[in-house]
Amino acid sequence: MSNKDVASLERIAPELEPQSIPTPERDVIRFVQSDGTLTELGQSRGVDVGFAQSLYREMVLARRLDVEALALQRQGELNLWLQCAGQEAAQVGSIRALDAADMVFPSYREHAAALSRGVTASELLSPWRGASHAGWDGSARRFHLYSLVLGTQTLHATGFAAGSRLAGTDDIVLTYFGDGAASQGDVNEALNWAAAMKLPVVFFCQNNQWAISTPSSSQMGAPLHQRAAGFGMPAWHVDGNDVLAVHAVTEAAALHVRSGRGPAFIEAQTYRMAGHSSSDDPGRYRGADEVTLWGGRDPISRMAKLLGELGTAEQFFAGLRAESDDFARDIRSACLSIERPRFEELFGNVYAEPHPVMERERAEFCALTSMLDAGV
Amino acid sequence: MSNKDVASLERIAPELEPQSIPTPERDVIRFVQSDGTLTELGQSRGVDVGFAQSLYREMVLARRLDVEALALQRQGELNLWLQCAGQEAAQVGSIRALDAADMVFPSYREHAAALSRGVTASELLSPWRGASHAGWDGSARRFHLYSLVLGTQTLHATGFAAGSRLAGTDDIVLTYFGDGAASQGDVNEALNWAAAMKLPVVFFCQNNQWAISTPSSSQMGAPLHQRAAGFGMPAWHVDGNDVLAVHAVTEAAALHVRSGRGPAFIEAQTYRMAGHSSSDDPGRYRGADEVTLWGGRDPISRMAKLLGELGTAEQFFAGLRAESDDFARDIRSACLSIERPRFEELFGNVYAEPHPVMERERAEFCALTSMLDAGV
Amino acid sequence: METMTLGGALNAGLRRALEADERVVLMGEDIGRLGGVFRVTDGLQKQFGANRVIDTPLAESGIVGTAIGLALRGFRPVCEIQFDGFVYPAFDQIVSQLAKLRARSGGRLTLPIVIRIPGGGGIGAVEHHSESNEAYFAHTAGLRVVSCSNPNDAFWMIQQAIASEDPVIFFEPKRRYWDKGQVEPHADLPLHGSRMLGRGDDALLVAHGPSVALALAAAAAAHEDGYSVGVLDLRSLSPLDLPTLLDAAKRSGRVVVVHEASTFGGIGAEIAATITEHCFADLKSPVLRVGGYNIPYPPAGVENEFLPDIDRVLVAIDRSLSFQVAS
Amino acid sequence: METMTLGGALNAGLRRALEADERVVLMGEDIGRLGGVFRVTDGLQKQFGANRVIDTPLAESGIVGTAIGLALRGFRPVCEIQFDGFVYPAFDQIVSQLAKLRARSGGRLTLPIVIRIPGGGGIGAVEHHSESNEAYFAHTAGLRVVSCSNPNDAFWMIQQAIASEDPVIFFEPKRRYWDKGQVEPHADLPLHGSRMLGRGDDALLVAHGPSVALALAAAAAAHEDGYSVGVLDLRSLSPLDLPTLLDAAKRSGRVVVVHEASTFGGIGAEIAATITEHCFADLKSPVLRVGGYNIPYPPAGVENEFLPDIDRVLVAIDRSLSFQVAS
Ligand SMILES: Cc1ncc(C[n+]2csc(CCOP(=O)(O)OP(=O)(O)O)c2C)c(N)n1
Ligand SMILES: Cc1ncc(C[n+]2csc(CCOP(=O)(O)OP(=O)(O)O)c2C)c(N)n1
Ligand SMILES: [Mg+2]
Ligand SMILES: [Mg+2]
Repeated sequence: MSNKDVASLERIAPELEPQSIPTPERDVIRFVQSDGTLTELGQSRGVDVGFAQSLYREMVLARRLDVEALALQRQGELNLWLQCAGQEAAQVGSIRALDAADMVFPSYREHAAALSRGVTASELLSPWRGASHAGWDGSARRFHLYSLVLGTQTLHATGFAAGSRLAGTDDIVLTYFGDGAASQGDVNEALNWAAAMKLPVVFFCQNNQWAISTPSSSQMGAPLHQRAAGFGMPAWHVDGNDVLAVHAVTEAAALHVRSGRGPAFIEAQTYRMAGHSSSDDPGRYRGADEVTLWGGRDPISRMAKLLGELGTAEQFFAGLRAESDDFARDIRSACLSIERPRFEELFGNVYAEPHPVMERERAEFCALTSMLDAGV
Repeated sequence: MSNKDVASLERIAPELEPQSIPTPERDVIRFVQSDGTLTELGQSRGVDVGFAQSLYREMVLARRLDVEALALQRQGELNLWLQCAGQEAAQVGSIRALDAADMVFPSYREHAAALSRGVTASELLSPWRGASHAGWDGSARRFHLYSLVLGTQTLHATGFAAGSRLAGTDDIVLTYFGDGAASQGDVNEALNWAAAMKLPVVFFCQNNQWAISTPSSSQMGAPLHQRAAGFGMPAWHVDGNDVLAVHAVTEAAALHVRSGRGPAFIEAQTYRMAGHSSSDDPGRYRGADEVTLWGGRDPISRMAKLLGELGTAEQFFAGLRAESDDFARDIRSACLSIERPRFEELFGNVYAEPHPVMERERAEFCALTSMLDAGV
Repeated sequence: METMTLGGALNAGLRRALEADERVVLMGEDIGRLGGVFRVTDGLQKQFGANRVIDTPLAESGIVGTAIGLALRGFRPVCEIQFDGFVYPAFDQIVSQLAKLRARSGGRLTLPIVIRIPGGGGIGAVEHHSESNEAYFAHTAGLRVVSCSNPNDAFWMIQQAIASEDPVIFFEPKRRYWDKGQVEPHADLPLHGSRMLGRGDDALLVAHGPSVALALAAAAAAHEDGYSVGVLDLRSLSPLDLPTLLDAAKRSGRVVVVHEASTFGGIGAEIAATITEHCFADLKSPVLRVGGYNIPYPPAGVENEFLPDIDRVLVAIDRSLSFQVAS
Repeated sequence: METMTLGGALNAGLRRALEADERVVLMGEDIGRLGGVFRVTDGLQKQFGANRVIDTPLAESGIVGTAIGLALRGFRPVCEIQFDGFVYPAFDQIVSQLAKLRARSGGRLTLPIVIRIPGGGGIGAVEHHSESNEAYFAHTAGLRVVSCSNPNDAFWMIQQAIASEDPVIFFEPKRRYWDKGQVEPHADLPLHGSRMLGRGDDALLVAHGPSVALALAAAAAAHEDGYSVGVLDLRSLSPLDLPTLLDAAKRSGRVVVVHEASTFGGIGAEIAATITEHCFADLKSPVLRVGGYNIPYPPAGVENEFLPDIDRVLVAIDRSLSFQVAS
């Protein structure tokens, strides 16, 4: 008996229909359309042009970083690069909605967010040049190290938020993760934990449609914003390529979270315009049509159009181009001057307190090095 | 600034309210009330008395097993016992809704379900007497071993269901787990995996209100049936102490699942009437009131009343009492005749193919034993 | 000086740590209202409140992962894993996150987290409740791993572990929770020091946690046969206290390592390899290992056949003493 | 006889296994359409369909957990873990479920599952992509652990692993994926046999996977200095091929174990302890170990300082050869 036959044989009695069923995906919140025109909602909210320009500026610089870093990788100056092109609005819009004291736990593709938090190009490129595992001081930047083991950072964020609550401060935590990472046990444990304990965490998922070669559609059985609500937190579904909408939605979520009502979730629809990494060949698994389609939804050009429409002077754009070119030069020279660590120093970075194995091995390493250097 | 102040300062703009929000818990589906009277829904469905009697019988026998096993533990004949008293309706009602060919992946408290699948008392008590890790042949009984590492079995169930689909058969899989286990990453990975792949699994959660000393209310931020729907599967919320409702709901879920429409979820509200295990002292964490309240909702006495009301002869009850007494005697003698395995046999149970370490160590063990026996 | 059970000493040590530093928080499943399934945290939630003795959701990865977040926020979390066999769901958070975060951050971050694990068998438990998994953690750079064997060490070592700025995996010998002993007014060893018991002119037994009592019993039996057998209570499994270990090994020249974990790839292998590397010339016989057999922990009814016992230890001492190079 | 890269040999071996037995299914992240990040499964989904070469959700515990379910339903799953550092989220399913299920079932259940892990460093990767975690699995009773070092072994061992009725953890030396070599028409060793390369009259190097090529280079260099140094390619880490290993150790009397993992508690400790226990009288010097230092894997820019290299191996051979009992 095939499945079809079974289905046609019997129906669930109407009074026994399931009480809780998957609801359809909600429309995204959008202020600015792909062509740069405002939606009705966008019109009703109005645009603070100066502020919009500052968001636009950060997106443009982040895109430039991405372009330069890829070039550096192609020239052999970086071992690897993970591009964030296409996701600038999701990142800049969200991180700019936080207070400076709020802590951020990123995944590994949050370069635009990192720049916004003051992480320098040199710090950002350092791991990809093989010079460190994390180039920046996470506490000072209020921007934790990148986490490559997918989803693990969402639990760290949850614990950090628990600490803030215990300490009685009103800072909140935002954590970034991808559509693929959402399948990991850790992310779901974090959602449940934060909801059960009503902790001040904003879970920000950049659904960029792909986890390497796996499309979001085969990664999950329901839209992520719906899953989050099922764990007991409100969820927003936003056009992740609309920096103004992302900013507004993140502000709303942060407000909810800061007011002690527990965590919140944002699913931002965006697109990984490049391959997964500089080693990836996306042509193997996705079509040009899709890439073109999303190219038309680019977060940066849409803002350029809107800003032009709203009367931004060409001078502003020209100034930004110049700044961006300077930035490109800085990136390149910053990259080339990143220094490899001295290996013997690493022994001192493992433990905070003295450790005999570290001391012994450092001594052995140094002795060996001098011996070999001496040509013995 | 305290959280309260923040809350009163600003409100989220109405147009930016979250689009997906936790919905309130749905009322449970119930046919039979605690006092044995039928609900409206129960009346409209009608009762097949013979069938109801057979469910009742299994519940009574399961309860008797629980009582006898606890006594055996108290007498030192079992090392430990985990009581299922109070959860008989949830288990018998659900397992009886499956086809014989459907596979079941239990947690560790599913004694009533196990009996229904033909697991014998001797097989069931064996692990608690320290004689085995699993007393029964899971494939033959279509009832897999108990899984003590919480939630792990839900992934095994999901994989088994994937296999059935690959093989093209129309059997389905049901897996039991608790309210506490639902916090584990594995359970959530299983829910997502099964939903993403539309696999024929019924996820059956016995929410018995407690995970050892942790109440369900602090385990999660939203009712479990709602979480499941958020993963993309329909969910039922049923009075787990109403065997007829549980049966009907599981039948509906099984029908959904068998028809190829993907997984389904059932949250059965029930109660762990005893401590977590024979070593637990529930008086440390829960009040007598609650226990009394749920005592009044006992699944067995409610059915006894209903059956009496529907004209079941006293003869039926007397016969069942006699059967139950016989069963008690069988349980006791079965328990006492469970044999410890011979340790040297265990070396042969680890690998399916020859393994030199096993062979060497078995030989060493046997040599040592003979040496010591010889008093050398 | 007070007499306590090992479990009671841990309880008292945790209380002292909570009193001494308000950044210390305990977290785990059922540790609050219930006081833990072994009552090690009994009464602590009542005394310090639910914010410092936290009943968590049932998720081990969550426990360790959120503890990391708490530590980054300035707290000093002490996590309880309910039983040894339930630590594996947290393995990634322990091995890839907790152990590596300081090194990954270039030495910037400090993770003062203790993970308490009631380990070992011998209590007639059901499966997954009797494992000895110290070797996994000892092989992981970035962790410190210790194991206490008696009330005095339990009391002092738990406080030292909590005071440590580094992550510490803290094994408690669950079958010794009810053993009584005296707790001294001062700690006489640092956290990572080993303790030599007896002289060991003829042979040395190396043990930790639950196996120390067994080693002492075997040493006493050997003494009756006229042999001087010393016992080294390792206390620290990573790092090893090499000076003490190698000294003792050299003096004895014959060494038997005892632990409950399966021998293949167990901590005994590291100890044997290290002793041999450093004391080759002083060894009169190869270092032997007595441990659990290389099978998954068996049903409780036959766990005594699985676990090292005095007979197996004495046979190993015998083999070591009677070892002849020519044989 | 055909020349293949190691990655290509694995691909060919997997194809043969899929052809030979329709119960074989491959599963993992990005193994289908993409063909895996290392292209080891390239073209297989196209040939065998998406039901036999399955792109899974991004969840390692889910991959191993569902593979167990598939095996219980009669399939023979071959799981790919994308990189060594991502196996830890699946640790519970591997160590507590996969390894133990047969023993737990009293020998009733059979779990013919292979878990492929591209292991080791040396490719300039970012963190978590260069780990050598074989010791965790080798210490786990119920698993078999193997490691291939060349195209021929890769081709044959993957097929033997899939044909095995037991769970096999299969390490692939990722930095050798592009190495070329000849694939013979027949397997000349069983899955758990070790391979002796050269004679080793003076010393023996024991290695596996990515370190075999290094050991061979060191042996060649030693040869130029007039020493006969043999290389034992372990191939199987659990169980060890003791007859071959002990034979070789006895012949040489001097042994150096080389692996990329940190030495403390690594598989080298087990090998050293075992050799010493069985060959004590034949050893002219203690077994030495050359491995990764006992720190988390460093940034790629300095990984060559971390990893064993020919200098460190030669220094160890030297130490072994010049060892004097009196020194
Ligand atoms: C636990 C774990 N498994 C596998 C990987 C390998 N991996 C790196 S990125 C990636 C895809 C992640 O997709 P998503 O979460 O959507 O983030 P995106 O790359 O799209 O930003 C995978 C599979 C990993 N880093 N961690
Ligand atoms: C992974 C894991 N962590 C901890 C435990 C210890 N433990 C056994 S039962 C239990 C409570 C389980 O609660 P629930 O899932 O609601 O099932 P119930 O006991 O109520 O049937 C705990 C914490 C375990 N068995 N497995
Ligand atoms: Mg993605
Ligand atoms: Mg429960």
